[in-house]
Amino acid sequence: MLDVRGISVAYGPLTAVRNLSLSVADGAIVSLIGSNGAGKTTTMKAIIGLKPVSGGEIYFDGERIDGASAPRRVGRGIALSPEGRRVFPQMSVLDNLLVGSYSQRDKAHQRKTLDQIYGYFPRLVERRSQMAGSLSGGEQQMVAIGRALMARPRLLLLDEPSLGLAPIIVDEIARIIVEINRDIGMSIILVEQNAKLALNLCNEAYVLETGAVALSGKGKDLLASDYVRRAYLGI
Amino acid sequence: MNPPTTKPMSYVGIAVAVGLAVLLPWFAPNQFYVHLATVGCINLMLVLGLAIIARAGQLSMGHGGFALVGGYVSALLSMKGWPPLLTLFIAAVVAAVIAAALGWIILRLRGVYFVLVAFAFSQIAVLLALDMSSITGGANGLVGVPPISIFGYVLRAKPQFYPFALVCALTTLLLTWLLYRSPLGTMMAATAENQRLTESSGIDTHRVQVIAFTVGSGIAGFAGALSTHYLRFISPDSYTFWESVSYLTMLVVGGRDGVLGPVVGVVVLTPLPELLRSTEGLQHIIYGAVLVLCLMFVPNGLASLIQTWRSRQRVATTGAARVAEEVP
Amino acid sequence: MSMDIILVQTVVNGLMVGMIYVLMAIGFTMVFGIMRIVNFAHGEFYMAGAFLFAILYGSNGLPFSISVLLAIGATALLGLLMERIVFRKFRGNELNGMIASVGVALILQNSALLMWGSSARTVPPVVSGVLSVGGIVFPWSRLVVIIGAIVAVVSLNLLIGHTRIGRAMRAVAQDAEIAQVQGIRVDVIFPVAFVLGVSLAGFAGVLMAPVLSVSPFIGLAPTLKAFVIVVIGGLGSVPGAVAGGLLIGLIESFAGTFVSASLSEILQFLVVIAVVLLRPQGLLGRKEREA
Amino acid sequence: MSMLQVESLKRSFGGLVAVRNVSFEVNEGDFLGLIGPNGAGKTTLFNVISGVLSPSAGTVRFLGRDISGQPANQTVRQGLSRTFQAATIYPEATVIENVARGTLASNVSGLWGGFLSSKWRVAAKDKASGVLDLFGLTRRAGLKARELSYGEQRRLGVAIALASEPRLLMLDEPVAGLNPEEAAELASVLRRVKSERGVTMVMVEHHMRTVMGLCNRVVVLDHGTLIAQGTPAEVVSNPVVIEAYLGKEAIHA
Amino acid sequence: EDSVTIGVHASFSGAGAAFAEGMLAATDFAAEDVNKGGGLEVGGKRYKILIKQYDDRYRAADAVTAMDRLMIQDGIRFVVGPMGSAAAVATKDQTTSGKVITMTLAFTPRALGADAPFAYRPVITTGEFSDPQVAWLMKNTSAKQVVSLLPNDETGQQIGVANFNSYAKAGAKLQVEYFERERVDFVPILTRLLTKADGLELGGNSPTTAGLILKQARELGYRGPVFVTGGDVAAEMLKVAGKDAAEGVYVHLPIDTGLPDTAAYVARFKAKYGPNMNGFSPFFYAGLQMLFTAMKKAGTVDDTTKIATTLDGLSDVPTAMGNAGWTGEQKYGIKHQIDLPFYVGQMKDGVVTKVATCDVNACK
Ligand SMILES: Nc1ncnc2c1ncn2[C@@H]1O[C@H](COP(=O)(O)OP(=O)(O)OP(=O)(O)O)[C@@H](O)[C@H]1O
Ligand SMILES: Nc1ncnc2c1ncn2[C@@H]1O[C@H](COP(=O)(O)OP(=O)(O)OP(=O)(O)O)[C@@H](O)[C@H]1O
Ligand SMILES: [Mg+2]
Ligand SMILES: [Mg+2]
Repeated sequence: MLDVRGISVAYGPLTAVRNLSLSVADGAIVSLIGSNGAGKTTTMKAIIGLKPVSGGEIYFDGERIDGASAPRRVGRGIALSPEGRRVFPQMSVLDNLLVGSYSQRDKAHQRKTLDQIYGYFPRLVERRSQMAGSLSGGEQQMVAIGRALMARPRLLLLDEPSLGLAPIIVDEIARIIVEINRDIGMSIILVEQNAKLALNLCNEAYVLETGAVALSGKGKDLLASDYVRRAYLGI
Repeated sequence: MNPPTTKPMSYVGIAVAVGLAVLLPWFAPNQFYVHLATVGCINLMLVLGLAIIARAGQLSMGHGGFALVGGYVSALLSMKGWPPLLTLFIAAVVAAVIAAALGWIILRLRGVYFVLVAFAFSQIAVLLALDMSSITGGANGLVGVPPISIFGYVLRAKPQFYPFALVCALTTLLLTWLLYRSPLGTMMAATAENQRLTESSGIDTHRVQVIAFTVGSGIAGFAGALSTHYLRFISPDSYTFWESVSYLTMLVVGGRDGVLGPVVGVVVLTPLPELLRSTEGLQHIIYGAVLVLCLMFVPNGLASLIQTWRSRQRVATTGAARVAEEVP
Repeated sequence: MSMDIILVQTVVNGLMVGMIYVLMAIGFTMVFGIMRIVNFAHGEFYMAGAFLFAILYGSNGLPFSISVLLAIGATALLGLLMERIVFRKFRGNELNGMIASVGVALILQNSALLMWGSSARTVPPVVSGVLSVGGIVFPWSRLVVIIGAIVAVVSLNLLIGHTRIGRAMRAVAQDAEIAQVQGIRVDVIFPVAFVLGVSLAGFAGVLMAPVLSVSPFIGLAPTLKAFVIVVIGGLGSVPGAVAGGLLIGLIESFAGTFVSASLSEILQFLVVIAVVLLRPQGLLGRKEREA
Repeated sequence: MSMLQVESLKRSFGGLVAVRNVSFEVNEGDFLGLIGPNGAGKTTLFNVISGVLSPSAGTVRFLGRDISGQPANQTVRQGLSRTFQAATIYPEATVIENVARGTLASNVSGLWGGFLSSKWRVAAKDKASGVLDLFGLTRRAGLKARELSYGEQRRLGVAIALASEPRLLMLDEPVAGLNPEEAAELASVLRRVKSERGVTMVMVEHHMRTVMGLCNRVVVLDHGTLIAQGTPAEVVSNPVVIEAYLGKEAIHA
Repeated sequence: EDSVTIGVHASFSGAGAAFAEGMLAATDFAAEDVNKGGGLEVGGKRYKILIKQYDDRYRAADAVTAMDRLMIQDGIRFVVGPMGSAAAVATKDQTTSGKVITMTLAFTPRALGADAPFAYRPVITTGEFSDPQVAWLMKNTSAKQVVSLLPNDETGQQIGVANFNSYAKAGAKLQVEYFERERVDFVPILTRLLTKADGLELGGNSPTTAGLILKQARELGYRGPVFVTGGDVAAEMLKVAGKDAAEGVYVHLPIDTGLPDTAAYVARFKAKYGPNMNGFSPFFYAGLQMLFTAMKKAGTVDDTTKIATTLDGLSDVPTAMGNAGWTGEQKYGIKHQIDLPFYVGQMKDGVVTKVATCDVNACK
């Protein structure tokens, strides 16, 4: 479904991602792990189109998309729940979610997805009309994920969804990720610091180090690898 | 912090610039240039005052109001017989005290709200000057403001006044530079960039901003008074909303980061209307276009061009080092 | 006139003037709210609308509705041009955008001066006469302005608060990058918002032209009023602009009637300072969460 | 000796009570963990203690002094610093400059101190490079802070707070966004800071491994109310805490 | 070829631009006349008249800069302007010490004086026309309690004081109310003022403003007499307020278009600059005619002292508006105020009829 071929991304003189390739099969969960500054977020931004690539190609459904604008890629079925939440602080929770369905004009569909999201995150129901900026960190994370889901994407990019969430919610999110993937067959790229969680959830995983893929394989295999255990699981 | 890196080259540059400014009366083709230079000195003080306020993260659209207050205070006192040399400083103090009082109340406001209140203050100052005609002469203003005299030497004509204005401007420039280098200057910059974090580093950001506002407005008061004694006239129209905007314009076009920006802004924009005068009718359109183009293509101010040019080499070397470092 | 008639008259008049201000302020607040540009050229679009209407309707005698549409259309086009050439470069850069808008104001005002001359023009009244209810006088010409303003305010509020494009505008206003990832075409939203905002100013100009006079210099005063109103009403808030506009209108009316005209202006500014101090987020603005 | 005493503290926003009648103490040398579900009021509690928000009711005492409602900057100068949940840095300044700014309050006396000398600058840089070293950011010292990755920005936030030489440091989710290895690394830095510099710490953290490894005492909030406190071991086996916060899988990676 | 340059120093941008345009047009016509005739013949040489304009943006500091440039940079010795009172006062020292002959529009009494031997005023101000007109009006109407609305700027304040005194002399009471310059809605003020007034004075307002006030006053039901003792408002006011509202209003007429030369000037202006002629324009034309006469008589275009002395001595110079001379010795201590007749008119059925002819002493 998604095929990233040898992309490089630079911030001015600094190359954050170099010659990186990865692919996501239909209905798969792919995890990206790596230390701070490894280039995970940058990769996500390159896929969604917030950051232009300086080399390489990106294919989605067999079509080349690295020249398309972000809104166009969203229209094709990619959505991002960004790192650091980035909710619209002065809009209500409901409006945040509705903005998420901007490219999804069908009202009935919209309602259905909304109910689904309220089902995943009951907390958001009671906060519906509160300004998103005054929510607690965890609540904002729920809004950010919900907002991405509202676009009913076929490929969901989750950048550190467990960041700042209570363990009980992290479990919840993990469950929801699996559920979404199973119910709708949505493909997911998951960037996580919580490597154990990420590797447990995914089919395929990539380990990024200083902007390049250092290791890749089945999640379960990596979980068992000595190197990963030492470097990313702290064991 | 970022201490302005002063290399021998810069010292030479500064010395040449100051030397040219000092010698201007001798090589200027006529006194019109001396007049323009004097106006430039006064503008520079006003813009530096504004730059100090901006350094702490606030924008004063009422800067003209403080110049107006300073101008009237100095004019009225000196017309009562006080020596102008003294009333200049009283004007600065009065403007500063008003700014401190106002600042204490309004600086809790952020951004545009602060801008609005400062703007409202300057409007009130103009309206009061208009309405209290028994004191201020109303809309007609005050005529016959005495000239400045230093130990009996009267600064009546342009060549006499210019050196004094230049000394005032250079002193302000030096003090501003010192301020920017000091811890207080660093606190101002920090406050501007992230007030909450600065507050959490133990710095009373409210006070830092009040001080910046007070000092900047005091300078405006002084400059307003200086200009009044130069023109020997002041009226409510002397410092309106448009003056406040034009100082801001000089600051933004010149650049906000150091003391160089205000200098460049003043040097470019003070004579610009004169250069355009021959285009009768089109001059304001061209002026507006120059403004827009400057902001479009040199958004950080013209001074940033000079800085970029100066540090190009430095950036190139560190840039290379950075890339090298990234390679695993 | 008896005291209570004067009182009613004062209130009514304050509301009339207030609505006139509201009309200016909502366009201004929209442009600020979405593009983060304090547009000091806003009044020049008001001037352009008024002038175009004066020329089309007043001088060339075109039918009223056609003149209105053409004048607003042309103002919108001018707005689009300015957005494409100038303002798009200054999105989100509050300070530079503000100064650039001063440059644009200079350009527009002096172009009008070159094209149309400096003297004031008048437009024949579209409607005349007064509606008099129990001794209270409502000039019809102003009622038209009020009705126009109300229509504009209500429809804009609906647009921003409850439509897809309105939500998109708000999203872009708060975080343009993230709005893009919602599929919103930011490069379309900005000009749409800008053109909408200045068209409102043009509309205000059209409405006011028959009531007042038209010259190249009529833009600044309403811009400053709009600025004041928008800030006391809460930036980016349309209901706030309405409240602020009515408040200023009432103060102006009451101070003018019972105190004196010159004091009225001072009083307005004092009230502004008081409002801003007591409710720094503006009358109807909302506070952001700290930390 | 008790360093921080929180007594019947309450804070509400409109109708919503975010912190309700909370009392606890922090002793000198403590490493106190503050946990609780999202929206429990932990950050609000931090804000009230550090002076960013004023309490609706109740008092906060620090080193015996009543500091409730006192402006944040004063509290910091008395020795209580905090970090923010979102990365809070000076994005346009260099990394070293960021940390140097953190030293200002403790480095110069008053606002006008050091006006004419430049000794303070050298001292500030020295101190800042020491702190950067501790946090493994020396390599990044010359970069603009906005060029750092998110995790590095988080670390930088802690470094800035530490630069003000606090006696009590309050950390809001310091390891969020770090991978387990880095979290462990930061934990060891914090441990060292605590032992070498004698800094008492309070930490909000959802990363239970870090909490278990660092804290000697844990306080649990839920819906603004204190529902449990004790040693980490006691707290994680408390059924109320498991129910409200940890979930069935009691210890997380 | 030899030439003399006339500087036009006025506010070409901002709300005063209409005045500036009128001044420029007058200079343009005066120069055109001379140049068409082969130039100004002075001392056996022929001089072409050139024009250079300077914008003071209605700001005193800019006025000083522009005047400096005009005098020092461009070496000009003859100026039409400065326009505003602030500009005139602020540049007084400069022009006096530079011996530059100025023809100002400023209404302030301080624009003229023995300390400014080179400053002339070719327009008639409130100081001249207020007394005789008000005396005549009070004699011919029954108004006793008159209210006046004026903009709160230098012109407004000036006129307010002058009018107040004139009405007092004529035995009536004038209440002056100042409003901020940008105001366009006068209903609140009028509501308060008109309850106890039996006369409304609008002199000193721009034509449009006077029209707006008149319209709003009539809308409020005011039917009493209305006086406009200044400016050239008749045509514009009629347009803004409408025929009905304007009926019976007394207006000041600076010029009498019944005079053939005056009518010719108006027609000439219309042909080149459009229909909206500023009423002061022909006065500057007259002032320049006098200046050129003085140059010829003095036989120099350089010695401004000599030209000024000659100019002072001129009387009964034929101009477009009748024979002109200088007056103002009593009021200003110097005879530098132009002396020309002016008129009172009344609106009747949408046209203005001349009802009195005045000079500085009385109206008939
Ligand atoms: N806006 C920017 N400007 C300059 N450099 C940047 C910018 N954003 C990121 N970088 C650099 O790019 C590299 C990769 O950053 P990125 O944010 O992709 O890392 P990450 O793997 O997501 O890290 P983290 O886990 O901390 O979020 C880092 O070295 C960072 O310093
Ligand atoms: N300024 C505010 N206005 C309105 N409600 C607020 C405000 N600040 C916080 N709240 C509410 O108070 C509650 C507590 O928020 P707080 O940020 O303290 O939670 P937290 O415990 O830090 O959560 P997290 O672990 O997710 O960061 C939340 O429900 C939040 O929505
Ligand atoms: Mg990241
Ligand atoms: Mg929190």
